[in-house]
Amino acid sequence: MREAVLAVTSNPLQRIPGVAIMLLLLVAVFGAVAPGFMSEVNIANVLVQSTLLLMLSLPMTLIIMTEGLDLSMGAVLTLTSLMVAIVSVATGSMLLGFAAAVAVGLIFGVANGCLVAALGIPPFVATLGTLGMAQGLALIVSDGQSVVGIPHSVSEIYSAAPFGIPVPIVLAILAYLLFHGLLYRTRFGAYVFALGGNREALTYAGLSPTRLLISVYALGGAMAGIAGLLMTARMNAGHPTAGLGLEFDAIAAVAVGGTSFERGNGWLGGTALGVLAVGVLRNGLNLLALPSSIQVASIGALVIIALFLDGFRSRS
Amino acid sequence: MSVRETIYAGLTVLAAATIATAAWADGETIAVFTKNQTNPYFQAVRVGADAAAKALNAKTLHYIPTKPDSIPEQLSQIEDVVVKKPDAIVFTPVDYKAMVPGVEKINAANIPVVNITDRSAAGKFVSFVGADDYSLGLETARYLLKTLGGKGNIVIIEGVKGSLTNVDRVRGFNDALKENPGTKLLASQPGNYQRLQALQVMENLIESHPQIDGVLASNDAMAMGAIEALEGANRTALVIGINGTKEAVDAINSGKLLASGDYNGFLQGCVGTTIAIRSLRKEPVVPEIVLKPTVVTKANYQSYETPIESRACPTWDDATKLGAK
Amino acid sequence: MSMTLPIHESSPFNAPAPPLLELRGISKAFPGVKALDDVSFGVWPGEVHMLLGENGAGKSTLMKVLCGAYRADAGEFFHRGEKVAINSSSDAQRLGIAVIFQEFSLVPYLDIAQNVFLGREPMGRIPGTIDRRGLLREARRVLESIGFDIDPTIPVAKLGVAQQQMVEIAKAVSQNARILVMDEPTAALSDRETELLFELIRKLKADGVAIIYISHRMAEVFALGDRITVLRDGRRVGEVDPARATPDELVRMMVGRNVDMSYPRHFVEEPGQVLLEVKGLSAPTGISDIDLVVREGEVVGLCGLVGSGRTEVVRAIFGADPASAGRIIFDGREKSGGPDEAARLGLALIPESRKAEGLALARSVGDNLVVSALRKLFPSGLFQPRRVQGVSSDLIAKLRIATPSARQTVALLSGGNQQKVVIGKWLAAGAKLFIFDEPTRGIDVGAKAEIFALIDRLVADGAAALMISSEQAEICHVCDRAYVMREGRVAGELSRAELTEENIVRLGMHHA
Amino acid sequence: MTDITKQAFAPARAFMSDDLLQVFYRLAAALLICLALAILSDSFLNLGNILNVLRQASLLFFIASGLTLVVLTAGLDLSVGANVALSACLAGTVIHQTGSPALGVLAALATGGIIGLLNGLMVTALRIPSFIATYGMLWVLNGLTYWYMAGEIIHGFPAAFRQIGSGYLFGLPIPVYLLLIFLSIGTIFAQRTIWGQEIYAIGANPVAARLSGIPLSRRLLLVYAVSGTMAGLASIIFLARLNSAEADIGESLTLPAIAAVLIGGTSLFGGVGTVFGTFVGALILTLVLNGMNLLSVNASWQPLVTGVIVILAVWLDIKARRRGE
Repeated sequence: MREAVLAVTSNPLQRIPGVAIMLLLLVAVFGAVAPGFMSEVNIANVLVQSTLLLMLSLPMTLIIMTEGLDLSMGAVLTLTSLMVAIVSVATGSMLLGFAAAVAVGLIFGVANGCLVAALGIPPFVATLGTLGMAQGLALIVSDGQSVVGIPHSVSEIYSAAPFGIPVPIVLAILAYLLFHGLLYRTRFGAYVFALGGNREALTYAGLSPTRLLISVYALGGAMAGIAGLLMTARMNAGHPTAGLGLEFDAIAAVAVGGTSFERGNGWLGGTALGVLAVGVLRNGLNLLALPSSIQVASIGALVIIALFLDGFRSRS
Repeated sequence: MSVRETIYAGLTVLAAATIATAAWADGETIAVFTKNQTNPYFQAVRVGADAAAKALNAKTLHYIPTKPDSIPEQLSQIEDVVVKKPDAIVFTPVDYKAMVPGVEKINAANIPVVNITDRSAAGKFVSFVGADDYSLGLETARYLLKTLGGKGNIVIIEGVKGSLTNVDRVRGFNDALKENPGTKLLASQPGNYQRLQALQVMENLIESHPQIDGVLASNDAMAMGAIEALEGANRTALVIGINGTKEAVDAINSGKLLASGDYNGFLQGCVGTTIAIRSLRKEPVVPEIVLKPTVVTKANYQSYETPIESRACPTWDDATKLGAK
Repeated sequence: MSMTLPIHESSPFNAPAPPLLELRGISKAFPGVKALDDVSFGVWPGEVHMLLGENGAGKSTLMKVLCGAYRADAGEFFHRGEKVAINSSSDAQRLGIAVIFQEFSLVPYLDIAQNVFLGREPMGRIPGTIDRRGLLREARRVLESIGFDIDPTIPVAKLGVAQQQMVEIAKAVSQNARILVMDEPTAALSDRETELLFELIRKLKADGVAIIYISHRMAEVFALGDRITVLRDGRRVGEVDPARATPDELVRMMVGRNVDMSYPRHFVEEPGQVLLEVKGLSAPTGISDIDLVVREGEVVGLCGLVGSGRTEVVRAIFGADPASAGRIIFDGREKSGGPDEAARLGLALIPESRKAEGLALARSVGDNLVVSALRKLFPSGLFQPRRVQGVSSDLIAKLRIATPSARQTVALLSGGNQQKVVIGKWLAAGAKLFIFDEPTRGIDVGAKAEIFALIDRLVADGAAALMISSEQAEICHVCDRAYVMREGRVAGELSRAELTEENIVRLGMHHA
Repeated sequence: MTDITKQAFAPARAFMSDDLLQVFYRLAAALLICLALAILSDSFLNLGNILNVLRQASLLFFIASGLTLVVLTAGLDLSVGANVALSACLAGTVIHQTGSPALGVLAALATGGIIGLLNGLMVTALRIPSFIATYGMLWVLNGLTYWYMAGEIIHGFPAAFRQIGSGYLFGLPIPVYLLLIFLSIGTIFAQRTIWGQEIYAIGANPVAARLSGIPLSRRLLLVYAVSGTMAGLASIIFLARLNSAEADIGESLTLPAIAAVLIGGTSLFGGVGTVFGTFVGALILTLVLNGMNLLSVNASWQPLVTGVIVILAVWLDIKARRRGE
């Protein structure tokens, strides 16, 4: 580790992360040209639409900080969402459904953790494998059909708005605060930094990297379970493909948010901004009713430009 | 490329966008929801909708998930559209059950909505326009079995498991087979409406079954895939598909494909949009139009050869007569 | 071999008190190697116990055993005379043992305070949370106590090597360690920083801390050591009183044979023509207006404090970092491109960090030896493994690389042999100018002499060498001339006659 | 010390001997699967079916082979599937416009190559992690393809051209010949050229490779360009096999291709793996799907089984290497 490697550049741009620039840019432009973009309802929409992705991106940030990856999240989300539906339909109890979802999520999370930490399988491979398993199970348990007849309590809670703030937004904010506290204010958080930055340090401090790593992935699984409840509530149904591919969106959001894939250099706030940037872009383009193909391409552009800005700044 | 340049780039794109949106100024705006940007069927729906709107001097806005058939995305798009408040909506749910909350949002916003193609499981609609997948499957299968003389070995290539269209079409296929005790169903395998998957499934079935006389595919893409597989193995069998796409019509013309059930996205788009506009203009509408099943065959394919872009929507009177009921 | 000096089996001071920590008959074996074989030694409060030995002598293993990372297969530990067990790092911590490795056990993106107390953070009211205020208070106290004046909220990633080492020591102190184990702590430090470190060590001694200090550098062994234990091939060769030993004796004990310590060098009076000429070279990495010349047959030194820009200069010359201004003329040709051009022209860079920048550790000796010569060996572009076998076995013989075969993974070689592979890589490529960045870092005495003999042979055959070294002794013994860097500039050039450690220090010091 | 051992224990060295051993294990595994299928299904062991498996494996291999090189440099290319789609659609157009298959092939290779080059530039010049850069590219390409195709299908190509996909030569499908050709080219390129060696060196330690005089950026560009071009080639085979081009042709291809590479024993850490291994990986995946079709296993089990195989293969590798040390 030569000093040159560690020295930080004193470029003023450095302090404004690329993702923040992108987000401000998008908000400013859409605010100017997209009718109704700034309306209270629309802002609420953007936030509600972003909750699902945020729920996945928060744990994904921690996992990526450990120089890991979780490709199974989208599929696991799909499966847990189905669990909520199936169990709550069968038992009529939302709580049981929720419990089942979190349980399934945890099982997959722990499985990922064990494959990565205990068996030493590269995270990409391990979670690519569990992705297949979760997807297969989702198709099998649902027999390819969407599951309906969810007890009303589910969607009612979802669409409730205490103090005028929709429940999903409340949950999202809670989740963010929780993760922020967890990462920056607890021992566990410090150890997450260490998992990516220097595992030796943990061993010498008498801590087990293996156990910690497993719990990080488990956390991811649990969040997928919670997100499963949200998704089921949103669709008021369970569907065997609804969440597929979301893991890549989450990874992209984390990367756009300025978390690097090396040495535990992560930024939770950036992730939140990244999620919002994607949400705002989609929403704004919908309001402008641009051809959907433009929307598809511009999402790619957003990812590339944001990362380019970061790299560009860290080099200048 | 500096930050500033990026900003400029962004601005120009969106400036262009606003001009584009400004273009939809007068007349009613109809938001049209379809499942994906890849399937020709929905392209036909969109073209039909545009034609109808143009004829009635209204405007259409198209909303299509960026990930094909994505439920969360269509839900989000509905929420965004509700903000935009178009005059009416023509709606194809990506999933007829999971999209109900979306429909309820539209209803809550009091935007009149016409349901086309897949009948939504719930929600208030001005009208439903669609084809009867069951009878479409039944009729097309009947045509193939009649041509076979009511006997022979048959394989079914199914679409996406659990999708409304597929369930009914396959049910139609099977009932047609039941009517012809002389036939034998060798296998019923999913091709997920995908050409490549259908091709490979067919390749494998060809090997496990030395004699295949008829192939019933839930859509044209899979039918064409099956045909490629058969040709690749120098085997022949009668193949039918469903949707009546341009590709299928050409194949019927060239004798590769026996027939295709006409799902007629163009008409569904036309009539759905027409109804939406009529209801806005307080003109009488019908609560439901289920297109009569028509089978495109060597006998009648000519009328389908005109590319959808240059087809015209039927008059309202003709449209009302299209309904089976 | 014959042991020439008396071995003291007990403390030379015949201390009445039992040792603070004593190891008896410690053994540790790995598949194939007996890393530690019946090693015994003790350390008393307030003394610095030097641990000497070549790479692979078992020093690192011993450290790992001491800190509980490894479990000894056999042997006993005694703490203040009573038998104890060290099976885990927590055991070691309970006994007040703290180890500072060469690769720091610091987390780059945590701040200093959190690193110092990693795993021992003061708890907040809610279980699991960290009492931030308390943490910072404690951290400031500890940093204070070792006289390290820095803001504990700075992330470690922003610190220099020396500062990171201070954090490591703070960590040890915070565990109020009574026994501090240091592995070549001065390896990456400038002389100035080394002095500060020594002061701190003396201070700790005064507080009654026992220090086990691993080193290769004779100078500091004698400057600091109260007692010296020499290891070789996992066995304890003997214990020496520095007052009564000479460097050569120690070397003989370490290596097991007589090694010529007077770096062999056949100086030529008339150097050949100019091979490399650098004019007004500046780079964003913090060097400006560098002028230097290297002639054929010369070994030119590049010295100065760590951070004075030596490495940056050679990287810029080699094209590893872009230059912002200046000209580089090599062999009469203007050079402007990156490392690939440099290699084509006949420059060779033997970087400071072999593992990170010199070798593909996971690949074979053979693969590493030919990697720079691919174009030369296979002009057709077609690659023949057999040819590689031939070429690499020649080099292995020529450089006396100790490896079972060319197929051995480089990672499994000792530091010295890895260094030879890096040099061999450039021999195969037929380089004319060899740029060495700290060529003897982490290499044991025996190998050092071989490396220098090699350099001497190279220049004798008409090549040239530009050598960075923090060990002024090396520069003085090996180089024809030397440039001294200060704050990114060339502070001066020293001819062979002027080339003394004093002059180097004088030129290199900030207040010259 | 510690990181040496880590390095030594993680991705093992790139000796031919070791790689051959790894590949040998895999071939054995493939044969075991064959044996099992031969016992379970009587139709497995007939020539036609074997040829099917090979033909289907070849489609997967063409994409995966280029990807292998990228993974050898410790990179990843998530855009291959989208690349195939766009290349196929453009090539399809060219063939329709000009009627010349040759030009079509050129168009596909060019498109694929350019896309690969852009990926390479993002990774080298912009220093964006390949994983993210190519994911962004994936969206951009999909956007272009959707816009360009507008839900249409390009179909019906000259018989001569379609031979590439479905034709036979001396009783073997033409794709199988192409498979053999590119398998040998790929193997020679990776194992027997200095570029191949340089790629392995870059994968093992990019910094050291650069400081050893290997033109890092240029080689990476080459690797991504090759990967893109192979995707272009694959698109041609698909085009000829399916006799049509549609926007979603590549959607379901990327993850299987990556899986094939991983099952083939190429390490994501870079520097370890072989093109032949990737072929065996593709073969194993295809065998499993083929078997499930022959035994008419519920398609829902396919992703699950694939997942298990991926993990199993890589885990066994790691175990083998640990034992090797």
